[in-house]
Amino acid sequence: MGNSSLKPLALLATALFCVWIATTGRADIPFLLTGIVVVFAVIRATWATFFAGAHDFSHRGRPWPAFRLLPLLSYPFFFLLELVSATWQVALVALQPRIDLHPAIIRVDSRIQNRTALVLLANEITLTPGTLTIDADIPRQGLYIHALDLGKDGIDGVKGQIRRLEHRMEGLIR
Amino acid sequence: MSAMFFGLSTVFMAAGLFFAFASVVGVIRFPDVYTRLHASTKALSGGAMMILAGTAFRAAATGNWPAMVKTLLIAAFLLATNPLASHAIARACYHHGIVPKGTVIDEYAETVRGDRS
Amino acid sequence: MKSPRNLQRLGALALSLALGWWLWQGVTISPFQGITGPAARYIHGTARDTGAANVVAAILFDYRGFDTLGEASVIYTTVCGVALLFAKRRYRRSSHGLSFIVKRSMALLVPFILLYASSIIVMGHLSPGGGFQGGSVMATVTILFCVIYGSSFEAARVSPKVKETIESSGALLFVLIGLVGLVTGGAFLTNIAAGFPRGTMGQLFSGGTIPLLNIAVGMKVGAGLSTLFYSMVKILEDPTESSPPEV
Amino acid sequence: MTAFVLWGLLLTAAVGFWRVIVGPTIPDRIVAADTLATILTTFIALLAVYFENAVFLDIALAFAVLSFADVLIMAKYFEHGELHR
Repeated sequence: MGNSSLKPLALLATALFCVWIATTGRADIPFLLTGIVVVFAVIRATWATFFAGAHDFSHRGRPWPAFRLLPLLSYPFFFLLELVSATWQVALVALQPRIDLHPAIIRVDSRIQNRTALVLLANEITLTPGTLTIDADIPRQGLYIHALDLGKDGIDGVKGQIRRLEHRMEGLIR
Repeated sequence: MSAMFFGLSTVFMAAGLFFAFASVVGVIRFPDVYTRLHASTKALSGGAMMILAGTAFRAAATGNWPAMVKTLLIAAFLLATNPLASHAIARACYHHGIVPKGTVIDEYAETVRGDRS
Repeated sequence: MKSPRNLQRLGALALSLALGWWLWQGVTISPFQGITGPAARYIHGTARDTGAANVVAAILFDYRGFDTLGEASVIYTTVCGVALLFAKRRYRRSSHGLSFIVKRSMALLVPFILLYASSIIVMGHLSPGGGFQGGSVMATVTILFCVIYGSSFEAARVSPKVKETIESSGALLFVLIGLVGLVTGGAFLTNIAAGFPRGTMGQLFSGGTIPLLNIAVGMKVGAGLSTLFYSMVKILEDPTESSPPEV
Repeated sequence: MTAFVLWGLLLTAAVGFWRVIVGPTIPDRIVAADTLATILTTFIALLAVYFENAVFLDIALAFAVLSFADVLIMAKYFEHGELHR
C-alpha cells in the first residue's frame, strides 16, 4: 500500500521543492529548511483532496499515474521540438497572403486508460498550435479536437499528429 | 561561453518577436473565435517561450543563475496555465451557441445536442 | 468610428497609451536621483533601522506597524459584517463546474500556486510582495475553486469556521507580537529595540518582527478575502434575478 | 537589441489591440486580451534584461500565475450564465 502511493508523493514533493528553490532564487540553509516546512504544509493541505482519493473521480480508478523516470526527463525536449515545428507551420498559415482555412472538429479515440494522463494529453494537444481540445468524453476516452486546417492530408494527417503525441504519453506512464 | 549565450539569446529574441507578430496577425485575420484561439496559443508557444528562452540565456551570459531559473519558472507557469484557459473558453463558446465558421466536419455537434435535450 | 461607443473605446486607448508613457517615464528614472526629504531618509536608513531589504515592507510593518494593524482590522470588521448580513442565506449546492479537463488540470496546479503564495509571504521582507499580496493569491485560488468545481466543493472542503479560525489567529498573532514590545519596556509593536534580532540584510532571518507580521497578515487577508467572496456569492442565490448572458 | 525587441513587442501589442476594440463578440475580445497578456508578460520579463534588475521577474511571475483566472471566470459565465453554480 505504501509502495503504490509513495512514488507520486515523492515526485510531487520533489517538484514542489524545485519550484520553491526557483521562486526564492537562493539555496542557503535557512531557505532550504523553510522550504521543507512549506512543502510539507502544502502537501498536507492538498494531498487528500486532489491526489490520493481525488474528489472528481466518481468510480474507482488510479487518479495519479506512476511516471517512468527516464522518459519524464527527456520528455520536455521532444515536446519543445514538436511545439516549435507546429508553431512554424501555423505562423506560415497566418502570414500567407490569402487565408484559405478548412477547420474541422474531429473525434479522436485514445488508448490511454488513466484519466489524469488523458487530461495531460488533452492539454498537450491544446498547447500545440493547430489543434485545440474542445471537450473530452472521459468515460470512453474520446477527445474532440478542433483542427485549424485539415490541409492536404485530411483527417488522417491530424490524427497522425495526435497519435504521435499519444504514443509518447503512453511511454511516459506505467 | 558567455559570448555563445549572448548570441543564442539574440537569435531567440528575434525569433520570438517574429512569432509574436505572426500570432497577432493571426488573431486579427482569422475568421472566428476558434481559429483565433489557435493564433493565441501560438503567441504563447512561439513568442513567449522563445523570448523567455532568450531572457534566460542573457541571464546565463551574465552569470545571474537565480534570474535564469526564475525565467524558466515563468515559462513553466505560462505553459501550465494557458491550455486551461484556451480549452475553457473554447468549450464555453461552443456550449453558448457560437457556431464555428466553415468547418468541414463537426463531430461534436451531436454530443452537445444530446446533452441539451 | 461612427458610433459614440467606438469613439469611447478610442478615447480609452489614447488614455491607456498616455498612462503607459507616464509609467515608462517613472520606471526609467535612475534610482536615488532627485529623491529628497522623508523618502530619502527611509531609503537610506531602512537597512540600518530594521534590517529588511524591502523598504515598503519595512515601512508597512515597522515604521507604521500600528497603522497596518488598523488596516487589517478593517478587513476583519468587513468580513464580520458581511458574514453577519448574509448569515441566513444558504449556498445553492451545485457541483456544475467547468469540464473535467479543467478540473483535473487545476488539481495538478493548486499545490504549485499555493507554494508560490507561501513564498510571496515568507519572502515579504526580501523581495516585492508580502502578507497582503500572498494572501490575495491564496484567496484567488479559493475563488477559482468555486468557479471550477462548483460552489459545493469549497463549502464541503474548508468550512467557514476553519477560515474564521485562521483569520482570528492571524489577528491574534499580530497583536501578540506587538505586545512583546510592551513587555520589554518599549512601545507597542517595537521591532529592533525590543530585542528582536536584526540579522544581516538579505538573509531569511532578518528584519526582526517583519517576517512574522507578514505571516500574520497573510493568514488574515487570505482567509478574510475568501470568506468575503463566499458570503457575497450567497447574494446571487435569489432565483428571480438570474438572467442569461448576452454576447 | 533588447530595446529593439521591446519596441517591437509594444508595436505588436498595439496592433493586437485592434481586435480588442472591434471584436464582434465578447469571446473575441477575451481571446485577444489573453494574447496581449501573454505578450506583455514576456515584455515585463524583458524589462528585467533591459534595466538589469531582477525585480521585474517577480512581477512577470505573478502575472504568469494569475492571468488565466479572468479567462476561466469569463468561460464559466458563458457556459452557465452565472458564476456560482
